[in-house]
Amino acid sequence: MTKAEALSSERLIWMYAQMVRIREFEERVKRTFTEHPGVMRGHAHLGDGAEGAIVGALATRAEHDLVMPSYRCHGYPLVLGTPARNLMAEIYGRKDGVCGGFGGSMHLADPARHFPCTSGIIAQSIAHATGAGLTAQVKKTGQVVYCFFGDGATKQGGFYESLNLAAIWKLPVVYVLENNQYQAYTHVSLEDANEMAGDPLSQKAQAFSIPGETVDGTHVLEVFEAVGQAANRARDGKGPSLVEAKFYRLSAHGNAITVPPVPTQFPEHEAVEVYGNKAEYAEWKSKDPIVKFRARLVGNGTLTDAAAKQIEDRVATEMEEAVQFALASPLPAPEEAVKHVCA
Amino acid sequence: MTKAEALSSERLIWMYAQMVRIREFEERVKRTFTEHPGVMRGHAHLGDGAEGAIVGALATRAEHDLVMPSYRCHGYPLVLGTPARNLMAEIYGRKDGVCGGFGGSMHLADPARHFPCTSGIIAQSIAHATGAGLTAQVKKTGQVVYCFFGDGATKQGGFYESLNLAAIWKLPVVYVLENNQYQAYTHVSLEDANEMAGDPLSQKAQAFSIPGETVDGTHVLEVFEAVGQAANRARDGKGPSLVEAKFYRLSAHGNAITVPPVPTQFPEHEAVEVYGNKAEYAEWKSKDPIVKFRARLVGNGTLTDAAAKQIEDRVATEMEEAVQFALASPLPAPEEAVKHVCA
Amino acid sequence: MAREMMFAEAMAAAIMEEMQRDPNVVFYGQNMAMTERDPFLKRFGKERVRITPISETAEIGAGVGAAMTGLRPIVELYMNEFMLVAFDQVINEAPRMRYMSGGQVKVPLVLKAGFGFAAGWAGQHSNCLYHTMMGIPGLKVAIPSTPADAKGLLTAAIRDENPVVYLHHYMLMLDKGNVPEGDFIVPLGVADIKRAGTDVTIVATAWMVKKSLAAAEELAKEGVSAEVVDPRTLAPLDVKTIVGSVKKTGRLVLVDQAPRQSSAAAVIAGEVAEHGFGYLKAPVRMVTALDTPIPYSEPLERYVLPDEEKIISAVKSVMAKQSVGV
Amino acid sequence: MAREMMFAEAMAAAIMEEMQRDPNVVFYGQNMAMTERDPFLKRFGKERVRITPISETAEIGAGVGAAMTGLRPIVELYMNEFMLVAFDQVINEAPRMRYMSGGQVKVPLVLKAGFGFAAGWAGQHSNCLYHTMMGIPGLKVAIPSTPADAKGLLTAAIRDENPVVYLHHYMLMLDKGNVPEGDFIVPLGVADIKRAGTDVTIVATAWMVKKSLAAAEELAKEGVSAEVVDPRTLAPLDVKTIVGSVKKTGRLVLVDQAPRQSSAAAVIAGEVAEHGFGYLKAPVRMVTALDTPIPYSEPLERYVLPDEEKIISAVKSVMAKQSVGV
Ligand SMILES: Cc1ncc(C[n+]2csc(CCOP(=O)(O)OP(=O)(O)O)c2C)c(N)n1
Ligand SMILES: Cc1ncc(C[n+]2csc(CCOP(=O)(O)OP(=O)(O)O)c2C)c(N)n1
Ligand SMILES: [Mg+2]
Ligand SMILES: [Mg+2]
Repeated sequence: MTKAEALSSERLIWMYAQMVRIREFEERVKRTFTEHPGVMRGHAHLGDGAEGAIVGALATRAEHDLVMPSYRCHGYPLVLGTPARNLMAEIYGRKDGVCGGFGGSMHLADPARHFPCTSGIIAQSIAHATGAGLTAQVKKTGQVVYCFFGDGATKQGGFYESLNLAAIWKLPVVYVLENNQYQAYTHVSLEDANEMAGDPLSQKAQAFSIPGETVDGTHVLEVFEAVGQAANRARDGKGPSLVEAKFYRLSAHGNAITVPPVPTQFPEHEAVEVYGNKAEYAEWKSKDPIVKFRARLVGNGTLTDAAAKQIEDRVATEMEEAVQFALASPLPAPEEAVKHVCA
Repeated sequence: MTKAEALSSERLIWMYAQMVRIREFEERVKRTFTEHPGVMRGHAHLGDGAEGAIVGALATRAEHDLVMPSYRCHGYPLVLGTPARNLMAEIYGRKDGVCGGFGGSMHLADPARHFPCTSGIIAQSIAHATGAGLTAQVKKTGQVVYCFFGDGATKQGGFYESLNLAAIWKLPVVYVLENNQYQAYTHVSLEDANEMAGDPLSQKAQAFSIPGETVDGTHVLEVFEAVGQAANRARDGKGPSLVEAKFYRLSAHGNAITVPPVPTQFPEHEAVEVYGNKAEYAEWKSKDPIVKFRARLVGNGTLTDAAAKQIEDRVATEMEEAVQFALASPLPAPEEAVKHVCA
Repeated sequence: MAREMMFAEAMAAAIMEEMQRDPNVVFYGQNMAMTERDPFLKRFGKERVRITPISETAEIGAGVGAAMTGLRPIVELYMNEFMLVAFDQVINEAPRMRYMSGGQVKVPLVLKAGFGFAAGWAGQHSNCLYHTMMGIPGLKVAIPSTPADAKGLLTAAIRDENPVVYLHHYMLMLDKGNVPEGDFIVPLGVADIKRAGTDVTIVATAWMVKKSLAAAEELAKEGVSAEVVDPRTLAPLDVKTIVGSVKKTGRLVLVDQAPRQSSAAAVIAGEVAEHGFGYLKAPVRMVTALDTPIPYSEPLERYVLPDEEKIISAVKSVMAKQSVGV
Repeated sequence: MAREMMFAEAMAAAIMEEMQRDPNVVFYGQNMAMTERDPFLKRFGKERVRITPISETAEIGAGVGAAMTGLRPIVELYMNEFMLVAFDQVINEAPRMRYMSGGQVKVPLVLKAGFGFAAGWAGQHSNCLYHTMMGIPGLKVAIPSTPADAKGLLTAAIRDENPVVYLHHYMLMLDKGNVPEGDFIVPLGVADIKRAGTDVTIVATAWMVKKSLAAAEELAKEGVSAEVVDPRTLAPLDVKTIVGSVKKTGRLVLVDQAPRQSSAAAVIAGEVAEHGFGYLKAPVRMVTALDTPIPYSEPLERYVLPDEEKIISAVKSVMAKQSVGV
């Protein structure tokens, strides 16, 4: 089933709730920088704006399918069922974090929920996902691997090598290119030859003669349909596809890079902070995937305003609880650090 | 001037002579394995079969243009004017070699003749050539860089990264993909997704929205026209192009890999030696670019049989002299080895 | 004439001055020079100052090719880990070209990268990878610990005719110090005695120099006089100065932020075991990171890294040995 | 039960037996298993035995991903240099995943590569790059010197739950030796004394073990009894056995085919400087390649590499020191 029209109200509402959960989770991570200064270390990257791509894609998933994004990874495990509190605790560096405080924001993991581990080095996890596809194929598990990565990552050699390998071996992988218009501070028009020529980035699929499609990533159901088709193709043994979801990251790339003891902070989006281009930001902000989907669901009667509000409130409570849980969770004991080096 | 019809007889004859020189040089390298056992060390790769691609491309070159191939590099400097004897001496590991015996077959260099240095690691020299294009652009030298590499190299990430960089910066580089059907023992149909789908490898250019064209690499004038156009484009500041020349390597990938003291040898072509496919080999052998070009030139009266024979004899003498020179050249003094580490 | 500036400013000054001096110097990397306000872009223009895609193999490889053909590129790489996706270019291309060509080409290339960011960047962004680049013939590695060295070494690196990896420690970026103005070079291959002492030699680089100096102050209070030697470049390595110091003090502690067997400390200890053995009154001691990847959470991260306390206790342990017995 | 076989056969036997034993073991790489005659392909089929494109990042990275999700890949890489284009996967992905996930995933992956081909392969194909992979927490490095170790270590590597780089020396491929049949493991992290002796310890790996043993025979004729220790794995490094030998002999010569400061020898010397100092009667001596890339021409190549003669003269020089003075 890949047709959006065939989705039940229940499923649509579930999708909406997941989008709201991602957004609220990211808001709470962002607020940590001011509400609980000193808690956040390193580099945290938020997925607000990507909710349509993440949920649209993952809504096509079968229970055992694998999900392998890169360092901007908070949203996916939320959808897979990892408790928000354990994710938050990880980002806060606590003992109750999903990785016991060893991984942090860039390296969330919950393999039991089909979310192995992520990489912070650009495009490297695309190769890992390709290998997960190999496992599925060799062991005939019927799994599809959902591989997410950014527009910037398509400039890294490993992306191309992986797609070729998946294509020649017909691996069951869906490559979801999250084109959020920026790699850190660099607009895609400054670094991508397709974009410069006015062509879609999904055209890169032609280098491997596999399907490549570009969809509106602010429209969760468009993503759902395109990724659903690609997933079916993968499940049918026909190999990989590239789906480009075009949307906009609504927060800055990540917290500002500071040298201790200067505390970490979360800046404005680069469009505003670096380029002073408020118009660009405002335009995309008006296409907020959550606002759009809510309007649609309320508009067609799937959801009442009150029901939507109820979801939002429930999510707010869930995330508040997650923050409190994380704050209350102890830091790991220092000596723990020597564990987990080898299996 | 990029039209083959506009080429003077003199120039056509020069092209033919260069092709014959490459072939004879490679034949002599190959014969070394039996005629002078023990002389050849390491791994030598021959360019026989590629003469149409090499000479067709280099005939479009302006005097100051740079030439940057990879480890299969004997042919190019011959065309650029590096004396055959110094190239042969290098391959023989002698003091009078172009690199004094430091480089060997895979690392010929003659920067004074616009042939900087090659790399033996797949696709890495594609990035070097791209950087040479940067030099030409920044220093406004008007140079075009001719970058040669194999079909196998298009499976390496650095190839894609380089083409994107050249495309967004509009670097004056012509990327000549020598599709000789094999990467070592692997037929291109076993490792390239375009090929598997029945598409040309030049389609990879679409990943960067640059021109990509496939031509018959056994037809020197077809290569001349396509590369000439690409070079003009580069010279006009319009950026890089990808030209795929399809032909067949007529010798094995390289000498058999042996462990000393087992002497090195030169095996049959993989089609025969590994796959037992004599038909494939015979078919391509019948398209020998030199035989084809000779027939054409003799056919249209540019060259008489006698004149062709004269060229061939002159070349045979030249290469015999090169072998004798190399054999007579002393080995470098051991203590020389510590030179040239740093500038 | 010197001026107080931050480490980061000192690096910028070196690049600025060298670009001014030599039109062949170009400077490029990811996420730099994005707007017209960028001082480099303003001064040197879009040809010489460029923003690159996330393509380290092409970035560094193009640097090698550009350097072979007449430019002097400085490639901004941000973190030493990001070189790994292009590591062939770093250790098997840039430093080999000159030799393989029999001395015909040269590769004046600077690869600039930060490292060691012990601030919660976790397993893949906080590493000290210099050991992978040591001992590669043809490749130089600079690793400053002060703003003055930052400028002097970077200037030397840009003027050098060979590939130089220039590694700056992220935890030092805001440190201030006096930096000579104008032409100022710290030659590659010359160690610096950051603090003179007589009882024990401490060899350390980058952030660890700072920690070692702090430890030395503490030790002074207890009557132990520590000499702190900063090699400043790990390739070439100034073994002579290090052994000279050991000759004077008879004791050696090596402090390194990397795990023990991937540290510069181990290599230096090896050199001293050969060239300074006769001067040693006690076994050398290495104070390094524990053998773990870098964990995210602060108490874990702190636990695995060397600190003042660990340095002090190592120094005390070598001071306790009065003879060669162990 | 043992059978005489060549080094290359011993490796093939290990892979064959482990693939037979465990259906999760897969084996892939470039230019292998091309025809139906291939014994691995014949026995295990196209799913488990695959030919790959020249895409090391995808090959190794897919290995990491496959290992995390239930396979046990063996990736054939041919030459250690070819890992460099994908080096992030080798040292910053494979060994980090388990730790970053807080122990949740494991990465049972074998990266098999030859090295050190001192036969005219010149600057980019003859290197010994093991030092770049030493001391990386979570990464193991095996480096056999005999056919028996080749099989035993490879079997151990395939069964290990962690990423293991398995390095085989090209100059040893045709060497013959007795190899135990069936289940035979050489545990990772256990050095082997290849020749017992009392006067001097020689530590060497791979091809250098052979050269050191030959040198030891020569030395024996002159009354010098050399003990030759082969670490067999460089990570984990069996410092205990090495120091134990030094305790017995009081003298240490390290032989390494890599240039000095990128050698395993330097790291081992550093360990002994800390843990075996009190046993040393003379400075350690390193016999390594000279500080040059590997040249093509035979006399040049021979000149820069360690050989029997250099080993013998190093041993004699440490034997000449009767006390700790230098
Ligand atoms: C090999 C490598 N180079 C550089 C970086 C630094 N870096 C971290 S995130 C990032 C931007 C990635 O952009 P994109 O792929 O579009 O993903 P997004 O952050 O937009 O989700 C960069 C350059 C890195 N992590 N790895
Ligand atoms: C990164 C890397 N991987 C593997 C090799 C081994 N290798 C040497 S030549 C070659 C085949 C290259 O084929 P192709 O690019 O088609 O060029 P051709 O030899 O056909 O001219 C391979 C795989 C290498 N040199 N570098
Ligand atoms: Mg992006
Ligand atoms: Mg080929």
